[in-house]
Amino acid sequence: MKKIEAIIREDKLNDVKDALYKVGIIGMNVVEVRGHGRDGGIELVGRTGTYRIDLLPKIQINIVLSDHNVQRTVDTICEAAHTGSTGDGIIFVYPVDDVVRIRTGERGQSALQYPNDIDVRKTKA
Amino acid sequence: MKKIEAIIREDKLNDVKDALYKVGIIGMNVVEVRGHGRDGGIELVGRTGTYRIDLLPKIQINIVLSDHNVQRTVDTICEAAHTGSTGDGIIFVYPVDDVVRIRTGERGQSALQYPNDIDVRKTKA
Amino acid sequence: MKKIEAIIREDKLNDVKDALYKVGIIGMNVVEVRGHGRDGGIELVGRTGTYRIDLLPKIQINIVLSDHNVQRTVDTICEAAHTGSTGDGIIFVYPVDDVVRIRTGERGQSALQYPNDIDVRKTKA
Amino acid sequence: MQNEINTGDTAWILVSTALVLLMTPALAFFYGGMVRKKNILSTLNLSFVMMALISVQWVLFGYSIAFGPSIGGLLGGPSYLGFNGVGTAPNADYAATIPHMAFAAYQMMFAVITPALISGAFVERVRFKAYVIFSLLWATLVYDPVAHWVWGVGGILRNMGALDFAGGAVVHITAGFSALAFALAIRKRRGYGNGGVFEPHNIPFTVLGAGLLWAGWFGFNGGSALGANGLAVTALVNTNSAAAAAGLVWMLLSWRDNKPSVLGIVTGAVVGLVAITPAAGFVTPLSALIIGALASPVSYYAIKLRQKVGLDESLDVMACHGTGGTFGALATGIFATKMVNEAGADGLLYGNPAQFVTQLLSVVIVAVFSFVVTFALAKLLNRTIGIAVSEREEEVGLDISEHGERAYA
Amino acid sequence: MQNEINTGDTAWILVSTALVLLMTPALAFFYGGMVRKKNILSTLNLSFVMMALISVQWVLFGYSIAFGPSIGGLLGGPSYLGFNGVGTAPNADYAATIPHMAFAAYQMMFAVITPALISGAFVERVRFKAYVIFSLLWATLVYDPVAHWVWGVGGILRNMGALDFAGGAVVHITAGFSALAFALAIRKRRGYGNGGVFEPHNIPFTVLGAGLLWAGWFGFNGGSALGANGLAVTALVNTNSAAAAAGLVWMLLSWRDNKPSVLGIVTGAVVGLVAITPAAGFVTPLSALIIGALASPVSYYAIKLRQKVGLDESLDVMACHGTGGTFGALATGIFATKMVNEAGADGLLYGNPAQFVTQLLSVVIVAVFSFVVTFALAKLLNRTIGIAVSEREEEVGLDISEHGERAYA
Amino acid sequence: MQNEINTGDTAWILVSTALVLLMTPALAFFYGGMVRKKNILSTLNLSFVMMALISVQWVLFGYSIAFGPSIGGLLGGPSYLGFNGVGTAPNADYAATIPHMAFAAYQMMFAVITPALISGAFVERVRFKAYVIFSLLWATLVYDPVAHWVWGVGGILRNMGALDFAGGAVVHITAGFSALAFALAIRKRRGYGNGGVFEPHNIPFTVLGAGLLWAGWFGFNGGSALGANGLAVTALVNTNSAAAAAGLVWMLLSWRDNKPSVLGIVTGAVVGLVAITPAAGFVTPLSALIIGALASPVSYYAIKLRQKVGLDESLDVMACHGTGGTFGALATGIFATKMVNEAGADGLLYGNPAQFVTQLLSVVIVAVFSFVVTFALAKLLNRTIGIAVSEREEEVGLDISEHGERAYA
Ligand SMILES: Nc1ncnc2c1ncn2[C@@H]1O[C@H](COP(=O)(O)OP(=O)(O)O)[C@@H](O)[C@H]1O
Ligand SMILES: Nc1ncnc2c1ncn2[C@@H]1O[C@H](COP(=O)(O)OP(=O)(O)O)[C@@H](O)[C@H]1O
Ligand SMILES: Nc1ncnc2c1ncn2[C@@H]1O[C@H](COP(=O)(O)OP(=O)(O)O)[C@@H](O)[C@H]1O
Repeated sequence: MKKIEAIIREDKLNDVKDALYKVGIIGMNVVEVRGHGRDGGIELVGRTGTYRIDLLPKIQINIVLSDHNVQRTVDTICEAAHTGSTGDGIIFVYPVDDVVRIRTGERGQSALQYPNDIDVRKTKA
Repeated sequence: MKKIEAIIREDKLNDVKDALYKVGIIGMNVVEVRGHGRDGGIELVGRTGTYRIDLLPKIQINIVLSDHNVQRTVDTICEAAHTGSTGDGIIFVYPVDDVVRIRTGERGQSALQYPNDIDVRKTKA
Repeated sequence: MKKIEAIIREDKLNDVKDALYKVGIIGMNVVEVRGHGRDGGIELVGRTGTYRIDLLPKIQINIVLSDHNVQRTVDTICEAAHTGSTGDGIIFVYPVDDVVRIRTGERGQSALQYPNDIDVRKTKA
Repeated sequence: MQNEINTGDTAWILVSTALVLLMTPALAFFYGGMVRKKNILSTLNLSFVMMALISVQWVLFGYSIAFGPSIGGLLGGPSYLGFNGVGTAPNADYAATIPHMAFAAYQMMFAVITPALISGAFVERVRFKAYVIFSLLWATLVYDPVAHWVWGVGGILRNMGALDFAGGAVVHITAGFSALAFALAIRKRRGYGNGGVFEPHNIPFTVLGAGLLWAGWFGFNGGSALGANGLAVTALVNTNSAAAAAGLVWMLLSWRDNKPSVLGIVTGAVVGLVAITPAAGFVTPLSALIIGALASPVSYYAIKLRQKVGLDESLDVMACHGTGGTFGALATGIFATKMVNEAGADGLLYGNPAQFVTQLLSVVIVAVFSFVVTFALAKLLNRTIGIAVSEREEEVGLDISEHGERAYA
Repeated sequence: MQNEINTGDTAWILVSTALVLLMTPALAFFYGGMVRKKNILSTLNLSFVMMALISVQWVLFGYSIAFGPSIGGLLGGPSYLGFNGVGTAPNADYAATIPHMAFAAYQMMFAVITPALISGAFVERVRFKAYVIFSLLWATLVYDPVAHWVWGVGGILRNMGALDFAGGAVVHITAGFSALAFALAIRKRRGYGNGGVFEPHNIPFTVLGAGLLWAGWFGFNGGSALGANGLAVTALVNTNSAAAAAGLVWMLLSWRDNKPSVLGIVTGAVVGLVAITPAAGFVTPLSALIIGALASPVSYYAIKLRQKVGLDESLDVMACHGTGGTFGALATGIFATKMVNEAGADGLLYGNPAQFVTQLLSVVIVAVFSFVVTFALAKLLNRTIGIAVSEREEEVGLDISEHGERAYA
Repeated sequence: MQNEINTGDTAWILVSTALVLLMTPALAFFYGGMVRKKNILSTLNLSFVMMALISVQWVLFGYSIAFGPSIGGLLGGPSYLGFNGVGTAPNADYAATIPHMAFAAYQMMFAVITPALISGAFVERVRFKAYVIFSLLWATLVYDPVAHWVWGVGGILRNMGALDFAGGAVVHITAGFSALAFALAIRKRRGYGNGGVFEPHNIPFTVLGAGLLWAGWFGFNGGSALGANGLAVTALVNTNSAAAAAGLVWMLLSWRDNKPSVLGIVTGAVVGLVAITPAAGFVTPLSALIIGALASPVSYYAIKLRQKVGLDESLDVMACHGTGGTFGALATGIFATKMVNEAGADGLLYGNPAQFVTQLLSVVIVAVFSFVVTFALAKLLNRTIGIAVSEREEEVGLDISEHGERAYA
């Protein structure tokens, strides 16, 4: 199992979420972060003149999923989150040792399955 | 060493925190996230009628700990955070390579110990 | 590649950020968390008397970087974030499997490079 | 001599002027709480900037268009340009016991808030520059003339006998129908009616706005008596009663459909305030309770209809002010009684159905005029400079894209 | 003829009505800042909805119970049901220079805010439906009768000679002791006194509320002179002086114990405003400074005591309003002087200890009555529909569980 | 008899007192929105606590210093200590138609807000204890004497013929130059001019504050007519006009440099209000528009200059109040005309250049005096108890380090 951490633009959240639902990625959580990368920050207007903010608001989406879903998910995010200008964000993939679903006590792979998600569909097929 | 990431209901934070203190888990940090899983979101009332929010507020608790504490900690969280209805949350376990305590410069295992925590008690015993 | 997660005091963010820029660490993101460790919380004043808050606001800085930058980065953070009193925070290091830059599609190491960062400078040298 | 200044009347009009002024920032927060975080400054400003823009317009020429000596009942003449001739002696045509300039100042605050009301129709996507030009033109071409028709000595609707105590037509019907027209001319917000979630970002701000609006409305309606007299008191009590009844009924409506919504209660109160505006000085407190109680379902279902139709008239200015104002103007034709105000008229219930017809006619005239002019203005501006920001700018939020600012750090 | 309307007096009472109205949303924010984020809308609404509910009750029958022609000094008769007979001519019994309806409207705002004050006792867990029913009954069974006793012509406490300038007993003692009674009848918040942390979620809101309350109180106390006269001015100055002194002293108390708390300073100011309420028109400014300065420690230690006892009277309505109002009522019996107000009486310090006894007696009567009726009502409602939400609903927060809304997005 | 109380005048002054009082919490939010989250309570309190501290000072001795019978034109004598002799009969020297105590109360609110204005100079680092002592001394040594010079019968600047309708010199010039002096005496905020980012944490609060300030200013300037008369109306209209024009011009300035800033628009409005303060009762509405329009660039470039110089006068009290007040005082010498106010004088434009010189002289005297005394006080306090918190305390934020509180949870 892997964890995907995608740092995207704030206003791309809905697009990415919808795109993920479409390919069957349902479980996720979202955090508001402020980030800095090649993007140099923004100028804001004050009473007179401007000042620079170098940590910009971003959205971080965390998704834990099976290894074989990683590629498709990364591609989906990349596509939905892409604008082509600086500040589009970055995706990280980490190893995961274990998963436990609190309500059911399910562990590992099966804890990650949802009625309509990729894995379940595959199993049915 | 492992990292536990538990996504729980907002209002279970106090219960989980207390339960963890009781079994000697003291170091942790907490983030407000918004998540989506099997839980389908909630309807909120507007001026007239309702609208649906599909990312619900959740609390994510992060704990880094020694391998042999993982099981007990996961169990403790599961128990304290359980209500049985959809939206109870999920726990992830990740590998950790290293830990450094900023104040003391301690590294690895020993950086994770607190006066009354499980490991210290064990060592004393 | 590794991920560094540094939990520091809120008011040390600027110092740490500046110190990191100086050694060429540019990509990062920052989350507001509330943590508990050896630090026992603070007393706040109410209408009369005080009450205790045991989860204190902290800043978590996330940085993904190449293996050979980990040591220097950890040292830099430790130095900039250190005050010597309880609550200074802690640094965790995790393994990372992959990185994808959304704008460019770059993967792995190269996705982590910035015009003036350590790796680039090294390459030039 | 009757034309001496009465200090008590003057004190009350000065205070009412301050109360009505305060309604514009109050509206800013009422609206601001309902938009998303990224557009809060933009939304606040759409109201706030009217205090600057229309105040200047009013002093320079707006007042003269509205209240200058009538030219054929359609427009005021240029006598009062630059507040020239608007002195501290009373103008007996309008208010015999207070300085003329007090009347002019009090009326100014109505001119200021009306275009601000319209802004609810197009928040979160309007181009600021277009809004500034639009509201200046709108004040001049719609508000000032309509004020003249309804309130100006010699004004056509006044001559017709239409009753409008404090601006049901002049303020709320013009604003509501203009909002509708503008919403039809401007594109929807991205994702509207298409999965987008437009969650209010700070409902406490809306509650704050509603609380201040309620208090300010005592000046809006009570001050329209133009003196500290029995009529002012009646208007104030009616105002409060209608707001209260409407708030309660909206609570019950939302409760029946779901849960008693706080946003609903405060919205209901505002709708009650709107509906009683034309009637406040003509009806009894019990009639005011009824008017308030009935205004809520009217607006409630108007919102539902608007949503069903899929029109992004974002903060329901038409449903709350247009419909509420229309309902109130008609209700005036039903509940008005000379027992409350001799200078008024009797309505349907008091044996005078003709008044109802007069009210209906005046409503239609004002509504159609406002709608048509606004629609034309909006279309024209859209062709020339564009009335909506780009989708990309909308995504980023108007605070940053239009004003270069971030509300919260 | 003496019964003509005076425009200056009328203007001031109209304004005071607006100022006191504004105190209810102000209170909403004063309280709302002190609860947790998940209960902010619920808390705001507990105040706001009173503007709707009690306004209607007052017009329909509340005013008549309170100020109708006395039936045995206990209740007002039904003469004024539906504001019938409440016209624009003065009612010389109460205020000879303003329209009767202005007096009725002004008094309405006191009736509105008083149950809102009580809501501080049970925020974050009260069932909204029970609160609506409770406050309607409470206004009818407690507030209206007590107002009659103290202020109604022929009222038993008025006849006794008890002084209550602007509602120390009618508003603050009833609210405070009712809050105590209700808090004893309702369960605590989860975790209260048991590790739970109830951190105020937005202290700036509380400061905003306090600022608006301070200004509104000028209408509350100043308006109680029922005219724009020397007495009104005295009341206003006393009000300001007591608030100032109490704010300063609370600051020093919290400083001595710890640090100068901002929440403490604003709380102190409100306590000073409460304490001066019964005395405002009877004492000198220097006495007002003393009353304010002493009120703070009284309430300060009352809160500490309440906390020690472990009673979850959540926002300390008893300690601030009950204790503050009681202290003020007694202080009136000490500091009152006919030099300030001939219609008043001399107090202990001016050679008339009997007044102190009268004050004490009236306080006891009002406190016991309020406590008993409220306790009975709360218990009754708890048996029937339940006055607290379930623990699960409390966990989720009342905004979502009771109103289906989220305050901030 | 001319010295009878006029109820209309009294009503207006009572209301104006409430409006000016409300300006202090309004200022708290205007400032509070511009600081960082960790200092919001501290900043709010720097204003709020003045309502407590200076109110007490004023009653005890401040009023007497300012308005007691003049001692050589420099100070008022002790006749009014403890509001002794400040009764409900008019004091014809100051206001012949309202109770003397109403005048004293109204003036009190000016004394309260002025030191609060200064606090913008040193927010986010001032030691609270030092601030309390400073403001008490400042009120006594700077505000009270200057008020006497300008407004006291026999005061030296009044005798000189200097015009200051509502406090351009007494309030804004003293505050502005004192802010400058204090900023020179206190250390900068950590990181100021050195990479630190001082982003306003809640601009909506600033907009709220500005809205309330605008309304309150109607009492500030309109009330300074000391009656509900034509002069009050003129002052109110001028106030509104200047604010509007200044807001618009600031918008255009920021637009030209960048984008139309919301923070800029509201700042501009406040600057317009400041600039019209000394002139409000002496000029025509068209002159008021011009004064407002010119005040904006003056303050706008004053801020730019201040930033360039690198002085951490954090919220630009000098640029907004000092410069704005000075500009307004001089503009009074240019635009004043007896046609508006016979008790006034003609200015430069109306053929009387001498008035301009008088204004200039009075500005210089007040500015220099305020600057020197404040600088000395600040330096003295810095030597003894220290006027800034430690860098570590500043890092943590003043809410926690000075008050032990956290604003938001
Ligand atoms: N090395 C890194 N570690 C952690 N987060 C990073 C790193 N590099 C970039 N980010 C995050 O990704 C966001 C976008 O990065 P940026 O370099 O601006 O993207 P782009 O490639 O589009 O210019 C940053 O704001 C930051 O939150
Ligand atoms: N695959 C996942 N990756 C990341 N977070 C997840 C994932 N699945 C669930 N979550 C988080 O866990 C929360 C609870 O999940 P949910 O499916 O609603 O629980 P339940 O099993 O009780 O229905 C979600 O709101 C989300 O924050
Ligand atoms: N085991 C842990 N897992 C996760 N976070 C931790 C852990 N221990 C400490 N932290 C985080 O680090 C912060 C500082 O830890 P603390 O023990 O107070 O530092 P110090 O060593 O300076 O006393 C805590 O507030 C918490 O956010």
